[in-house]
Amino acid sequence: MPRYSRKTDQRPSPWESLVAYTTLRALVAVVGLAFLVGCDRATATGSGKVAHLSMATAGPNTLDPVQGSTQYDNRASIMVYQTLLHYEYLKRPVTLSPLLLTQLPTISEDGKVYRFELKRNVFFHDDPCFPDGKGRELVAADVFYSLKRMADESNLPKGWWLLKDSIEGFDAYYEQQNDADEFDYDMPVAGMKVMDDHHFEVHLTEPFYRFSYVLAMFQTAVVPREAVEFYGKKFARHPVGTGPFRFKRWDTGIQIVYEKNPNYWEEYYPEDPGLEEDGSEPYPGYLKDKKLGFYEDAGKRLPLLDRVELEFFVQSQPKWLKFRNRELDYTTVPAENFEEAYVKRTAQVRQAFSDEGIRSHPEPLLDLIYYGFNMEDRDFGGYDDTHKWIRQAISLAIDWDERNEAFYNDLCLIYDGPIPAGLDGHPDAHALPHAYRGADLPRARQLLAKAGYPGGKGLPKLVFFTSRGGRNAEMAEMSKRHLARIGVRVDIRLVDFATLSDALRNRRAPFFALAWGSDYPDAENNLQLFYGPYKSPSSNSFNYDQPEYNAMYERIRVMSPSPERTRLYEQMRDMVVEDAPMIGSMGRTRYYLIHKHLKNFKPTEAFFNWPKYLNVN
Amino acid sequence: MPSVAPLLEVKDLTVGFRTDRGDVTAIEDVSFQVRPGEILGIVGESGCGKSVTSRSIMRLLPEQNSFIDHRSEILFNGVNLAHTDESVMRSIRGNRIAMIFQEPMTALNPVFTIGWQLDEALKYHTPMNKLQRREHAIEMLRSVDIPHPRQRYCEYPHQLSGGMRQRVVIALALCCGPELLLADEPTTALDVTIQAQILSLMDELRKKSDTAVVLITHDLGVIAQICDRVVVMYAGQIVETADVESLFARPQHPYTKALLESIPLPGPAHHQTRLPTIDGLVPSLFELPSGCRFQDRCPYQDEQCVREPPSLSQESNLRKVRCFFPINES
Amino acid sequence: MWAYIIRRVVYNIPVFLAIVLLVMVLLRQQDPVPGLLGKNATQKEYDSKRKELGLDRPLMVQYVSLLNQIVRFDFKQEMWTQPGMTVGEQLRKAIPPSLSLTLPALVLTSLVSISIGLFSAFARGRWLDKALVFFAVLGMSVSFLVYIIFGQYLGSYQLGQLAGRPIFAIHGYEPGLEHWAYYLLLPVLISVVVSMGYDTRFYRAVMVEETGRDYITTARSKGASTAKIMFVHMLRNAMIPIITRIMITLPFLVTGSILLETFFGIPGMGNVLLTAILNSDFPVVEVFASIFSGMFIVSIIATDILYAVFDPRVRLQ
Amino acid sequence: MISSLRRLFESRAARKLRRDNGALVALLVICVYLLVTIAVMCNAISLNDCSQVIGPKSAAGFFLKELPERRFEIARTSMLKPVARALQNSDPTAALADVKLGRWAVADKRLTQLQKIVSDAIAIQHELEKSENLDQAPELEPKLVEFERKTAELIEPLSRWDRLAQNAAMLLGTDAQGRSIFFRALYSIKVAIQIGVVTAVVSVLIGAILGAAAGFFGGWVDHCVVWLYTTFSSIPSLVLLVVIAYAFSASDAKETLLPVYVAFCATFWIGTCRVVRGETMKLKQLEYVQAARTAGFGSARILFRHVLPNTAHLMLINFSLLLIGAIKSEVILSYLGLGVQSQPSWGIMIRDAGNNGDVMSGFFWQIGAATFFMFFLVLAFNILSDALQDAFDPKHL
Amino acid sequence: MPLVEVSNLVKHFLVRGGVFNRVLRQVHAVNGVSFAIEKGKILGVVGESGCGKSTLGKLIVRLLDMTAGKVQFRGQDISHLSASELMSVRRKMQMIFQDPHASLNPRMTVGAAVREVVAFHKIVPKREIRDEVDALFAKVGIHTDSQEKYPHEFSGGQKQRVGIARSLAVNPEFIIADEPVSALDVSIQAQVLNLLMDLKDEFDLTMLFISHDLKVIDHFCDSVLVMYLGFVLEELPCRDIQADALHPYTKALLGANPVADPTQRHELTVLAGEVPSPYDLPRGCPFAARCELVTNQCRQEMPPLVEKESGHRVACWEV
Repeated sequence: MPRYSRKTDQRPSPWESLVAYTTLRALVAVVGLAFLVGCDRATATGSGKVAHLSMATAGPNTLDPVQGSTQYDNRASIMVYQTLLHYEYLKRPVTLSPLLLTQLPTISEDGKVYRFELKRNVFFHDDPCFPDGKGRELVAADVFYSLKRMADESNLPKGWWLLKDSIEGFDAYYEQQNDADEFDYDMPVAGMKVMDDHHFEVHLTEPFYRFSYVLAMFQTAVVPREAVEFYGKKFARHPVGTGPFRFKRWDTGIQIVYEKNPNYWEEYYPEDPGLEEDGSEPYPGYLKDKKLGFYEDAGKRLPLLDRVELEFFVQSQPKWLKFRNRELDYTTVPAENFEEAYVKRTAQVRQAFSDEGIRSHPEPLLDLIYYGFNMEDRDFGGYDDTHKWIRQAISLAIDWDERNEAFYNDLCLIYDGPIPAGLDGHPDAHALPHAYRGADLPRARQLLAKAGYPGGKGLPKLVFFTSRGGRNAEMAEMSKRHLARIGVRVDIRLVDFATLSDALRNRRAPFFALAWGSDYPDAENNLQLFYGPYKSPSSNSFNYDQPEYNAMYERIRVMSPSPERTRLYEQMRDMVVEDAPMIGSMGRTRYYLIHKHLKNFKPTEAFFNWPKYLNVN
Repeated sequence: MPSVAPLLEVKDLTVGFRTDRGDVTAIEDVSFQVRPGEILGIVGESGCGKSVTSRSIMRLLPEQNSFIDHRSEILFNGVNLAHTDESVMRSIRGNRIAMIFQEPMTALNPVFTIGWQLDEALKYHTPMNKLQRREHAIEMLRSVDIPHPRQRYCEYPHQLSGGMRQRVVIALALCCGPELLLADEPTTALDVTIQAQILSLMDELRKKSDTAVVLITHDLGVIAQICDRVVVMYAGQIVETADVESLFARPQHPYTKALLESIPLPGPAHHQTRLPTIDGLVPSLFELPSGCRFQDRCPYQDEQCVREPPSLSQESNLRKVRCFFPINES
Repeated sequence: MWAYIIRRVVYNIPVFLAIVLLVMVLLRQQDPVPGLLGKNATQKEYDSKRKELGLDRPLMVQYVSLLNQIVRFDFKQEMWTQPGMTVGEQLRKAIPPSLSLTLPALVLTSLVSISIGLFSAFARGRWLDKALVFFAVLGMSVSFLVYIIFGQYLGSYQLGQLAGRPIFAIHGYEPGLEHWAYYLLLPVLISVVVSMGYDTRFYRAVMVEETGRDYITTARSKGASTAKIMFVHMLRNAMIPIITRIMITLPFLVTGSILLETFFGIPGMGNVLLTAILNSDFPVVEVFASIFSGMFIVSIIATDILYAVFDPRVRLQ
Repeated sequence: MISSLRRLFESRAARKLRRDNGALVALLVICVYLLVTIAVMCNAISLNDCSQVIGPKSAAGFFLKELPERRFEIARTSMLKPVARALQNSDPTAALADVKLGRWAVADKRLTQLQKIVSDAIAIQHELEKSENLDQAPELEPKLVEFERKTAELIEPLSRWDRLAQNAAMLLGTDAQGRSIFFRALYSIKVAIQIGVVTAVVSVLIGAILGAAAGFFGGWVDHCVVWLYTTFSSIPSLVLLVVIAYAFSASDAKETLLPVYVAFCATFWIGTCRVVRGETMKLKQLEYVQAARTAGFGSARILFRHVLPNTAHLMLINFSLLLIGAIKSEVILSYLGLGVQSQPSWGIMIRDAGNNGDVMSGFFWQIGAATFFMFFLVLAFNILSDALQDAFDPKHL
Repeated sequence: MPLVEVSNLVKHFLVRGGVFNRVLRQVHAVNGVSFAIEKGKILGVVGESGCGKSTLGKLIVRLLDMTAGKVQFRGQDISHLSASELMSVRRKMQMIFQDPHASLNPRMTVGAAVREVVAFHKIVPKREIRDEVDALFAKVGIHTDSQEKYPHEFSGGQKQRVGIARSLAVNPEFIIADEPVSALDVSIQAQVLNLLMDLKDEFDLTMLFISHDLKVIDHFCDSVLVMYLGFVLEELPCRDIQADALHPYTKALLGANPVADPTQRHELTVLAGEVPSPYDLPRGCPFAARCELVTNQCRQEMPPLVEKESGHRVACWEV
């Protein structure tokens, strides 16, 4: 066998080179490219005035006003739609003013007939649902059409309760049409009268004062019938309204983008009212507003922005980080980040933040955070003394101050009864003399002993329903600890919101944690929570049913603000405090941090159509 | 034997392993020579260190847990392979020294064709171009009696039978024309009929190309069939070395003798008779006795055997035995 | 081969049916309607909603109708929590972000961990190997969550502060290649870091298995260099388990990384799915589960086919 | 089984394991964790200890010095305010008895004395409160110290034992509610080990029995088992976990760990089943199984005496891998709110830390404690399972 | 009456595939094997790997189910006995396996392994089990003290002894030894062969001895069955195989076997070609393709197994 001359150099095989070199090259390329692109991105932003707003949710459920119920639905749809009335932007306390109307509705003497005049030259957005794609003018029929949609069950309306029992013939219409094969919108309703395209009347069954507030609620926003019929079910994701912004796109789970409506009717930024003749402020906080430059854009045509990006956040950390990176124009301060931005004790924004030009704005909410009992529960419900004492004892054991401190940086307002600060009937004093505000353990123990359960012995476990999410679990644990101090044992049921609703609806939850945000700035909205006929599955989750209370509620419902009404409010409040179907209460103050470049932002959660007033540099 | 210069000279090869029970010496002071064209048989029972010997020559033992004693020498054409560079080893492996393994079923890479695997070896060691390599590889396949070599060239190992695969392994070993072939139990896994094929093939190749062969086996029949000289190993040591005729005719070490006797012999005379056996067990490498390693099993065991280890006698260059009392019968 | 594929598909039909049923039964342990209706719903509304969603029908009827939809690829069912949006639209929207997160992550993880695994296996027993294995184990011992929380804090926030401008997005997503790195590179890197430990160990084990094979000794005795043995002989053989692992992971690309997506606000499948489960949006979960299991079955069959491609010993029958 | 374990202990694998220093350290660490678990089970740290407020909120660990603003806050809110409030109660004596902070209690003084201290302290407090930010007012330091001293007078000095216990509880700081991070992290060990052990044992047993049956009997049994595990593995495990946990959230069992167990076992048995099935198919071919069959043994006997014990090493390795899996998955599930309820666990601690923005505000104690406690346990098991794999690998020297 | 009589034993393994898992093809492992073993005799079976010799052994003890044919044990047809009926037969038929390492349960001490069998079959009363097992261990030459050791603590030869002890524990009459010494070193092989020889006499055993090594068969057995591709090609008594063998394949096997004596070196017989695939058997003699004496008839027709003289049967047209 021949031998061959030996070879020393070794060339790599194709396979080898393929693996060894491509791997490396690909890796370098991927990472390199990524960094390159990543660095370029920061400069690539669109032109025009853009506001970056945020919401702490994965997104609204719907943009159809009648289907909406949450604050998020409200905020997202009110960009596009408009209501007949709205609240004056800068004025406090909030005051109703006409939006789509030329003036506030004129109300007849008996308070039952409302007359309206619509603004002219208000056009719907240009949209393919209209002939030629040009938005048509808003007419009176649209208003009634929109109200009737709230009665149509096939729309899954969330706000029927707002109109129930109030407009003449509307309840009968509701029954009749929902039982019929098809919902007939053309069928007239006795209480809804169209005079001409711009004039109409509503006849109420009783002089409900809250009716005006309802007309400022987003559920009653005016929608064009063409769009509803054109888009069908898709209408919930294709809003067409009269608002200052048009819906551009919805990236599910990320953001909704709105752009300026070029055909927006002539609406102007509020004029500077100037000081009163006596040198006093026209409204509290006027001088501050002035100082913050809120009147610099006075008289300018709205909206001031070209685009609004409403971004969604489920986790609070990214939202906060984005604000810090100036990728969001403002943020509400998560309780957990409060100390980072504020000196906790004084609630003053820290130097580093104010140096950046970040402005802080505390905004008290019409907020009611409470624990509730099911008054029909065998062990903890009932109106007899024993059960009342048990509830009062439990109420006395709960230490709201500690909760406030641990979870809310001591920034909440603790008050007695269901009426939040800023509304008639809110107790002025630190505590009502007869309140059962915790923590007063000696008294709690006494009451418990009086009820026959000294030291909690023999008392069944209190099953406590609270929804998962946020820091509810921790709060529940804290309350459990509080109650353990007087010997009341607690069984925490940490459930998702659906299960909680279900438990409340079926009156299965003996004890629960809930919160109520006022739909409109009137304590009537809070007091209806205890009205007997509204028992579960309606809003009265307590199933509180006291004839005396019910009678008073029926009275205040049709009263306009007056000292007499306030007195009644107070009586009702005190009844609730004494019977203790509810343990409470706490009202939050929302802290806003606002970047310097965001102009005209006066945070509020009473209404949400303020993005049209915003401006950026 | 003509006194040609040895091709391979192993001197005092001592190899150890690091194990979880501590270091252990697998082979100790193994010395032998191989001349060109010669077949040296290394015989012994399992665990005696014969495979370690061949793998040390090729330096194929895992470096992390084995070590070659620094005094050991493996002189191949004068180069000491025991402590040479890995790069030098690479140019020698497969080129001047080639190896055949026991398991033809697993020794070939299953995902490459026969041709690719032959080609690879040629590519490393010869300056031939692609076409030449292919032709040469096919020629090699033919020379190991593989039918339809052109077709086989493109096939994968699993498409071949065991005997055929072993022939491919041999072709792989021989394709660069090595001077020394290490065959580590090349026929153990094969049936007798295939063993016969492989043995005659090796014999033929040796005659044709004057390649020296170190044949490792436990089968004395195979040794008797083709070897020139024999090294008998026991428990990591060489106990006897001799040319094949004299070893079989006059074994001097008691172990060699017993080993030879324990093979069943053909013919009616031996039918169903009791076989002579070696009692006891091979000592564990971890618990080697202090004296002669065979002492426990040896019928001739003496005090001296227990006391001191016997060294390999130097009766002649061709005949060595590690025993105080070598058997001397004719 | 076609016979083989068809047989495998036929065999997997019961698997598919079981998955759909399993998901259905599990989901129906909870009544989603109260959650969907909100606080002031009446019993009447409740009943009509149940009826509308078809939840009043017997389970088997619901099952058959669901299967019917799946078989007909009819994903025009409306989502329960997002009126006006069909399940199909939701899925179509969610797939691209998921893929653009998980595909690069998979590629990068595989490349990095295969290389490390290869080197580690080859340096087996030496300090380099020990260090690599130790780091892999170390990395695996920290919770995914901690990686995400700190990854986001350090990677997008602190790094952005340091650089004076955002390098990685904290949250959110925009389609398009030019935005990819900004939004997705950080999650991808976190995902690589998290899964690298597992993969490296797996690939190392595969490679170690291969280093012990006889053909490696043969290759060495042929005079092949270490690099040759690693990259040519071993890698090619190790391709089989590597491919299996990668193929099996492929369908999971669509699920994406649920936690990463929710944390970084990437509207991918994982995000959608998790939200759907938590909000009792049954159609989304059911359709998703069936699509996913279908893909899983396909990928298993595809793995077998690739097997045959990479391993000449394997013949499909 | 006992002999099988003994065999395991005396095996080559165990010998290899005993020589593996890393594995030994890992075992030691695991033993420490187990001891803690036992201690917790013996009520050394009760659920009560974990839910009790033991100190000021969000206190830093290792007794690190806080900033003045925080010190002021602590002095004011943790004792002064509650005492002041109690003194205003209609029954001040009873109310004062309720004022407790961990082991601290109100000093045994006359009401008037206390009243005096309180009003003195409040006077200093008012002076201090004039400063906008105490952190930037070093000149007020002496006042602050005085304030702290004054408020400390309200407190009964602790006995030596109580001080020790208090210090231990405060070792890693407190969470936003003032609960001991150290105790919670320790208690979480029990929860983690409990979840880990229960799910790993159950999953390994289910997996091994099904796998062995499938591998051994083949045919329809095999088809069914393979079908079952293909089904379960075709759903991404996290999704399955979430769906199962979701399904349970409607039931009354959610208070217990049962939902977690079920969710984990449903996904975890698959891996064991797969490897045991493969191994059984291999073992079935082995001659000793055939020998058992020629000896006339029944299938059950062969399966349980001859086949299953020989997969013990696989079960052991799987056990330790599943344990890790369970501990890590628990964290994720708890983070999503679907895992452990009503007792502390590392997942809950990380969730709380995340929700509290601890990371953002640079308060790493809670997340750090959970991470580190978990890290060492998981690391130990990781190293151990690595060592086990090596030890049982016949090819490994 | 022969103790064991096998007639026309056939085993086909089925290879399934396709959409409906049809039988795609069959592996013809054993094709019509017939033989009989008289009590007290040792029948060897020799052949190359894959010739079906191990399958044959497993078919006889019913470890595998036969496709066709009959196995009679003491005149009783055991081919279709149910599992419970098989029990009593199993006691009388035992098997010794090739791989001493794999044939013992690594998780059981060797003593336990043997005791388990004794206890299971209730060979002796419970009290006497230990003595019985001690005696067995003594017989196979394993120190009684070693009973509590695990298999890995023994060498291959010892393990094989334990295996033998376990088979003997049920007092069998018939033993199938499937390559019992192939995995052992030469010196150990001799020990085990001697042991088997002793035990055979002591227990009056009948044996089927399977091996690929003609040397061992020749030495140990009374007669031998030469198998090729599942067929028996020749059965001959083991007095002097070298001289007696008639079939060309048997001769080839003998010729390929190197002799352990360098003075008797001969040119080894090298068979050309390969064993045909067991998937599709050739029509004629299975050895035809490699046979030097092949004729057309060989290729067309399988030669019958013809008795040439008492106990010597050959299947070849040319003999």
